[in-house]
Amino acid sequence: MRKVADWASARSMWLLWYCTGCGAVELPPCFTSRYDMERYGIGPMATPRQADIFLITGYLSVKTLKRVVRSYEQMQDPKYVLGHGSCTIDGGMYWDSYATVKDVGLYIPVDIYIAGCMPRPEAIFHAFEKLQDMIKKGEAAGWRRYKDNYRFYRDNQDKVFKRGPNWALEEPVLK
Amino acid sequence: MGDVVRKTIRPFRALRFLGRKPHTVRIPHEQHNDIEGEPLPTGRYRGIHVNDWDLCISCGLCAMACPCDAIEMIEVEGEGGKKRPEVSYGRCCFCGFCEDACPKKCMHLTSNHTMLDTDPRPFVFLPTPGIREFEKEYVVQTSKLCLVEERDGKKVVVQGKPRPRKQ
Amino acid sequence: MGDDFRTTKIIFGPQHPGIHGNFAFRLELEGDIVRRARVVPGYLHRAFEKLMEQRTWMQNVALVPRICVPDPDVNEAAYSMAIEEIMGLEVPRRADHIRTVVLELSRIASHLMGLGGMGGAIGLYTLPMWTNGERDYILDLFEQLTGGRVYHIYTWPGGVRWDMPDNWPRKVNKVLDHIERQLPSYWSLFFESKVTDARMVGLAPYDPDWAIAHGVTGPNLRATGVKYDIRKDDPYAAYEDLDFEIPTRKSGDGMARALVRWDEVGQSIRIIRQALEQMPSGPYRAKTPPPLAFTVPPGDALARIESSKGEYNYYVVSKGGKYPHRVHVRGPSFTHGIDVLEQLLRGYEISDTALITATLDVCPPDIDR
Amino acid sequence: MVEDTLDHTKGMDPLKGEYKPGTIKLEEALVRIGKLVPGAETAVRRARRGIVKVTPDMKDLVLKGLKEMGFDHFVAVTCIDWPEEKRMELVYHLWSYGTKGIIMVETDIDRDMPSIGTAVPIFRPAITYEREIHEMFGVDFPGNPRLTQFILEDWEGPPPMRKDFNSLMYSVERFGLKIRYPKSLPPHLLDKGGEKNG
Repeated sequence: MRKVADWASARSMWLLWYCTGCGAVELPPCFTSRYDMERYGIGPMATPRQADIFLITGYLSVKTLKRVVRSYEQMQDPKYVLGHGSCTIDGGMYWDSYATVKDVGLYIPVDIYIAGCMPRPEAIFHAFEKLQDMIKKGEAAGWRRYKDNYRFYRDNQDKVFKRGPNWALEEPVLK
Repeated sequence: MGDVVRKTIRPFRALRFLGRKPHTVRIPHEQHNDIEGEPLPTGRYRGIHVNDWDLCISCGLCAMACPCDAIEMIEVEGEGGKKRPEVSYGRCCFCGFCEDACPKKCMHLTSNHTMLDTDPRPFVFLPTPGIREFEKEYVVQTSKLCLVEERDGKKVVVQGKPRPRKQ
Repeated sequence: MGDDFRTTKIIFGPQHPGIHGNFAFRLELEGDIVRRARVVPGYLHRAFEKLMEQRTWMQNVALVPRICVPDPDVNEAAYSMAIEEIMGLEVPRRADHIRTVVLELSRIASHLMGLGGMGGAIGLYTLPMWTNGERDYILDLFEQLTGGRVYHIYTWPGGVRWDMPDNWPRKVNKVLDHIERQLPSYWSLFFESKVTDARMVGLAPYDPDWAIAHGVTGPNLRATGVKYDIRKDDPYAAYEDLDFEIPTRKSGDGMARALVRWDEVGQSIRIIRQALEQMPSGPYRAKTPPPLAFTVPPGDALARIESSKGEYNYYVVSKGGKYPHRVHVRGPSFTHGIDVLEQLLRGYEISDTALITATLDVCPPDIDR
Repeated sequence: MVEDTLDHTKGMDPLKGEYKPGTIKLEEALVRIGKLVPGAETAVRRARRGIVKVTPDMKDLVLKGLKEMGFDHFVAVTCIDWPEEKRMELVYHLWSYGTKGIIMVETDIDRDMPSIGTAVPIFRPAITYEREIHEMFGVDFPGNPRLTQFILEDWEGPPPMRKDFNSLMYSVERFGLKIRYPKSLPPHLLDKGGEKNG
């Protein structure tokens, strides 16, 4: 039963439409006619609650990381995270910036890292293929890792941003 | 009357697009070509690094030129005290300044463009000529990269061959 | 809910399909109508200006294109021009012509993406499918010339990094022919559509005086009829030698902004053809110190460039030595995306928010830097 | 709170006529500024680039004078930190569409108590630039109504663009950054204090 579900979910995945960094500029070519992501059964999805893949397109500033964690926690299981670009592995180009986090894997579990600045669409498609393989074999278990090691991820998150009791609704004051 | 006919016929003009070949690149079954049908990426593409250890003089200029602090010169066991550049793809921005700075032109950025893994560790590796094996398929298998690990204060190669066997 | 139970406060973005990039609004609505809009930038803040002070002059060339992702070449060119002015470097004519070609190709790519974004914002998803497909051919050209698809790292102080490959001008002409053939279908798809008329005519208009008082530049200013273009008025690269027109429109509304961009694509094609025809022979870069020993004498310079979104300014201050003292980047979106946008959104429906942002062609990474 | 100046509900006439740029020559504008503000240093840097150096209290007068002469496009205001000389330099860049020239108005303020009157009543676009400088350099602009949180969020350190803030060491402490090849970095950043920047 599990296998059938994995097989089905590997063939119909929704990608969360969140342009977190500069890598997002390679997404329009992927969505549109030249590369056509829908050949893989992958399409963009507006809301995190119905999305399966979270593509971290490049560096995350602390301010974005807060929203990324919030979106990630809203996504339904099973969910997969792709780290797109060098910045997700160890800071990339912005390694000495005070505003960006270095290793995204410390804050949310990343299933596949793609090297490149920025990775070509070919690399993104190879990652999708690999992800489909991993799902079919039941290896893409980042979301389970997040649940099992929640304390670890949560501690790292708390180190870089504040997370009040009502944090999902807290927003900067309008002025 | 003519207006009505024109308006009725107009939507059917879209049918002419049916006869056209779509310009979608069917990755991975199809090679990415430019407008004249030449394969991309070309030799100028800045992709995965290779470094010929027989030519490398361990000058460290590539590490000095790197804007991202991606290159570290490390002393590998069995190289007679010579230092070799170790590239971190967690930092690299593929600018190619290391290639420009290299006095022996042994550091080179190939047109291999795809490298992915589930683990961040293989992204820190020693560029070797072995990466040229993937020249035609453009995808680098991380399991064949040359990785080192520190054991008893010495950097030991734990995976991959630093030099290809001479024929 | 607001205090008076008539207004609703909503958070619009950063994760929202209507927003191009990582960018957010806080809107106060009365029914469907935006009463007050506040832009919340900073999601893409990477502290470029700080990082540039920590890297050498040449290392920064790899950093600057990241400032505006859809139109990266203007950053490299403006940064190089500022350094050349401080050092008193004479750029070879051939390098100037190659720069012009690269800048104009980048402008076409950015405009195609921008027009696609407008199409997406009004629900015409065919347009982004087509324009992004054509844009990809331009990215292929960049890849053959510069070795990178998106970040080219090609223009640098003293000229350009490599010479053109032999067959490259022929390929450029082929791509331009291809785009020119496609343009009529875009026209009938987008500008002849009734939906476009209904959504974009009369959308968020402004007059020239208001635009200048609020610092509007580029195509957004030309949409009000002010015939002003840095390429003509403060010329750089090879634009002085080339013959082109500045397209303007009168009405200053969303449609005018789209039409000015549309006309600019045609003009850019014309400029590239001329630049390739008149391409002088000779060296493609001036003699400069090697990258690791690159020093710039004390001084400051301001370089200005007309990008696809507006006016780019690089103010570079040098104290002498290997590192810049200060590099200030003035991007067009910093004005368009915050103060101007907040005021233009007032009185429009929430569904127009994404469209107004798209017609102004706001580029979030350039706001946050 | 600044009231928004454009109200679409009332309607605006976009076709109300041609914009008329000022046509004064750059050199003449500089001479006039020299007469208007005694003590102002003026110079022409190169074609289309002029410089005026004034004291902070004369800044408003110069900006107003230049605006009347047709320099009505406010390009930007740049803040430059000079820690050794204990000053901060503000450069206002003004462009005239008729003259086709840019004039940079430079003025120095004290680094320990950085404060200068706002330029918003004269040039509206200054509102965003001053907001950024307030956040990044800690300069106060009395009179600017929007000096609120802008780009940074939950920021507790010193204003980050100042020279004495060390971004590299901050990353090491906060994000666990590992420096790979210290030899390639600017040496002054590797000092623990990171006191001064070369």
